Amino acid sequence: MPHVSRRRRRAILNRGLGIALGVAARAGLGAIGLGVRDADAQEAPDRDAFAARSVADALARLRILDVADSPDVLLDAPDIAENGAVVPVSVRSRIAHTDAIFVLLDRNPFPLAARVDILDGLAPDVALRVKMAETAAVIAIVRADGRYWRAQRDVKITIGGCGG
Amino acid sequence: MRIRATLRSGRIEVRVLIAHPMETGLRKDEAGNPIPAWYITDVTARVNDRIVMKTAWGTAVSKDPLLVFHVLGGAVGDRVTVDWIDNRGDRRTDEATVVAPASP
Amino acid sequence: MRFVEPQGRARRCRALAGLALSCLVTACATRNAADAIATELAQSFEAQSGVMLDRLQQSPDQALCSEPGAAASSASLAQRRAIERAARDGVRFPSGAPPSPQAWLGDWRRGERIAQSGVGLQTSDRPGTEAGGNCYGCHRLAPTEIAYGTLGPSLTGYGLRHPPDEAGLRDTWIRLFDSHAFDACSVMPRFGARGILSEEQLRDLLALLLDPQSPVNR
Amino acid sequence: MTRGTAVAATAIRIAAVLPGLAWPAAPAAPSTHEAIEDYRARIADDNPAELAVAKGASLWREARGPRGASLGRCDLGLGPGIVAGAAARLPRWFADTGAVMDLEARIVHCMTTLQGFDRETLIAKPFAGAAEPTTDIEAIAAFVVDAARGATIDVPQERPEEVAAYRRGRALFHYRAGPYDFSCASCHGSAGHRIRLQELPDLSRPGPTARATYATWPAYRVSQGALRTLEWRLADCFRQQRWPRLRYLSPVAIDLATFLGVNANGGTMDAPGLKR
Repeated sequence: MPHVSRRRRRAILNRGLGIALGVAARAGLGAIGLGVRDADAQEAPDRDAFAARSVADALARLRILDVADSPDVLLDAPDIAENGAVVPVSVRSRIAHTDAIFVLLDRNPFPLAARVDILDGLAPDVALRVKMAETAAVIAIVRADGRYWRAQRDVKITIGGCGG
Repeated sequence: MRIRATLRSGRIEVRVLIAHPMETGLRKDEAGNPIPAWYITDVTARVNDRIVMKTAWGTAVSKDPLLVFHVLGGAVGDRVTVDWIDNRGDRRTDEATVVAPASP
Repeated sequence: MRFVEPQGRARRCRALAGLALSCLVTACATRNAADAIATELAQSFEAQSGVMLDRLQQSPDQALCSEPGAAASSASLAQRRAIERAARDGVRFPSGAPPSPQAWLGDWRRGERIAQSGVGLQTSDRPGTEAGGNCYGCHRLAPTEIAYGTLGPSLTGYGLRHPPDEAGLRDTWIRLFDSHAFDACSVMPRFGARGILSEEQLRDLLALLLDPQSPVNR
Repeated sequence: MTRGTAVAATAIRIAAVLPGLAWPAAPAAPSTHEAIEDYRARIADDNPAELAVAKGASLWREARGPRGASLGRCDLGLGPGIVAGAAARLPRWFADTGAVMDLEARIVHCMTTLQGFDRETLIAKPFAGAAEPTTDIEAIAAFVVDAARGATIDVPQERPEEVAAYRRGRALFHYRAGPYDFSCASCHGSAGHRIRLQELPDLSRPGPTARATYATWPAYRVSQGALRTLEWRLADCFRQQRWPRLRYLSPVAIDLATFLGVNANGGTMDAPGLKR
């Protein structure tokens, strides 16, 4: 890793930390937090889907009744994860008017991992890391013009180290 | 939080690392007592005060979460603000300035 | 249990006492170093969850095999052969019936679970936790399990190479019960001799290795 | 992570299966080894250890403890206040304590002597438990090694005490004991083996694996979701060796750290690392 980039990154890091110490508010309703609270209220019905215990139930709670596989939903995840605690997943949509991306994990205790709202000015191209309890399918669903499109792929979770 | 915001090919790549336990509520501690669920439920990102991304999370997001997203347009010097709230009501806000990619 | 006082080196030192002075000095320096290590260990570890400090006392074979290179040196050959003989003599075979697949083989499904499990006898385990064998840590077994180690040889197809006749049953049992019967300084735990696994668990592992229906042999 | 390549690879894979219904089996699976290497490459960026480094940096600078002092005057071996590169030259003998100390021992020393923290309280719980945030010692250790990234490992063997620590460390490394007859060397005494899917570095002698291993601790452990220090790594190996609990900053910990550090001399520090 080039040293220049490291130093620059650290500068950003430190700046971020300073601000964090200044404005972090525990359970406060600071001005900056208001947006989140508003968003919560608007999207409350979706919150319920995170408590679903199966993919089918999560889709029902999200009112996703009809979903078709699409090659324009580009889901990337490793074939094998050395540890299920961190499975990198990225989702990109080539479908016009994509306005939401859902990430679900089959056979997880709570399969719905994330919903990302693709607002104006945001590329439908996100990545995050998820936990997987066992070998299973990662499912990406994209919403565009009120219709749902899917991609999925299997990720094998391995047991590691001394196992104890 | 560690926020890296880099202008690449006409869009801002934002990489956010958050220190958070993201407890599922299904684990037990060393003494065998259940560890209560404790996880981030919502993350919002702004560029110069305009909301560009909202995401809602469940317990399946990894501990110390990473989130990567891309904002169309933007310029070096833009301010990217990220805030999160968790199921306990804790919240936190950090910000970073958009930079040009480091020379290779 | 075969815990013996950590006096192996001291005894060797005394045995050498009649030799040349330089040799005596070297031997006793070794003993002093060993004593210093024993003192340091006692200062550095503490009992937890039923794991007591007596585990740090070495048996003679542990002391011998702690010398780098001892596992293959000609100087230690006689001692290693003696350890191997003693290990063979100490093997307890399954009680009751003479060796036959019906009498000796347990359940390979349970054997697979034992081979997958790496818990037991650690400070992080509740005392009394049934230990696993953690066979996959070091060996390839069922070909469907991709997360296998390579410290030991692959055992995939073991039962095809070692039919479960009397000799195959006995030989495999000895390896599981006390690996030192074949190699005094083997890195494989002595699952039977040290009471890590029960006779029933060892029979289940025997089945995992030898049962024609076991995934190891299919 | 080379995201562009990864996304392109996916696009190719998807294009290849396009005519099939739903999701047919992936094209010829790469070998397990390649797949694991691919996984490690995908998580190599954005090491959560950076969060611990940031926390450690502020802990280093803040006035804290009963004396309300920062660690700005802490002497890690290169002189008071010099952090850059210091971790690459530890463990070493210190005149002020008359002892060989590793990184963690020295951090605790500075927290007690400069800031007035109680040593027993500090070392009673050096490592974060499940669902707990990084401890102060862990975060400061992460900060100090980060400041040595790129430095050449040069653990001294000048004083007789340092040579003696290395020799005892070597004997301890090969010391077999416990119900499983394990020593450190049982797993780390030869090259080219794995436990499950994890390569076992040969730490018994100087060499590339000894250098690469020492160079990357402390590290963020994915399986633990935590920043872990070298002393944690040693203690956790002994747990799995079925030995009793290794005391923090104990002589065995310091001597083994010295043995591992000297065997790594000539390597390049690249910590905090990221490990399974």
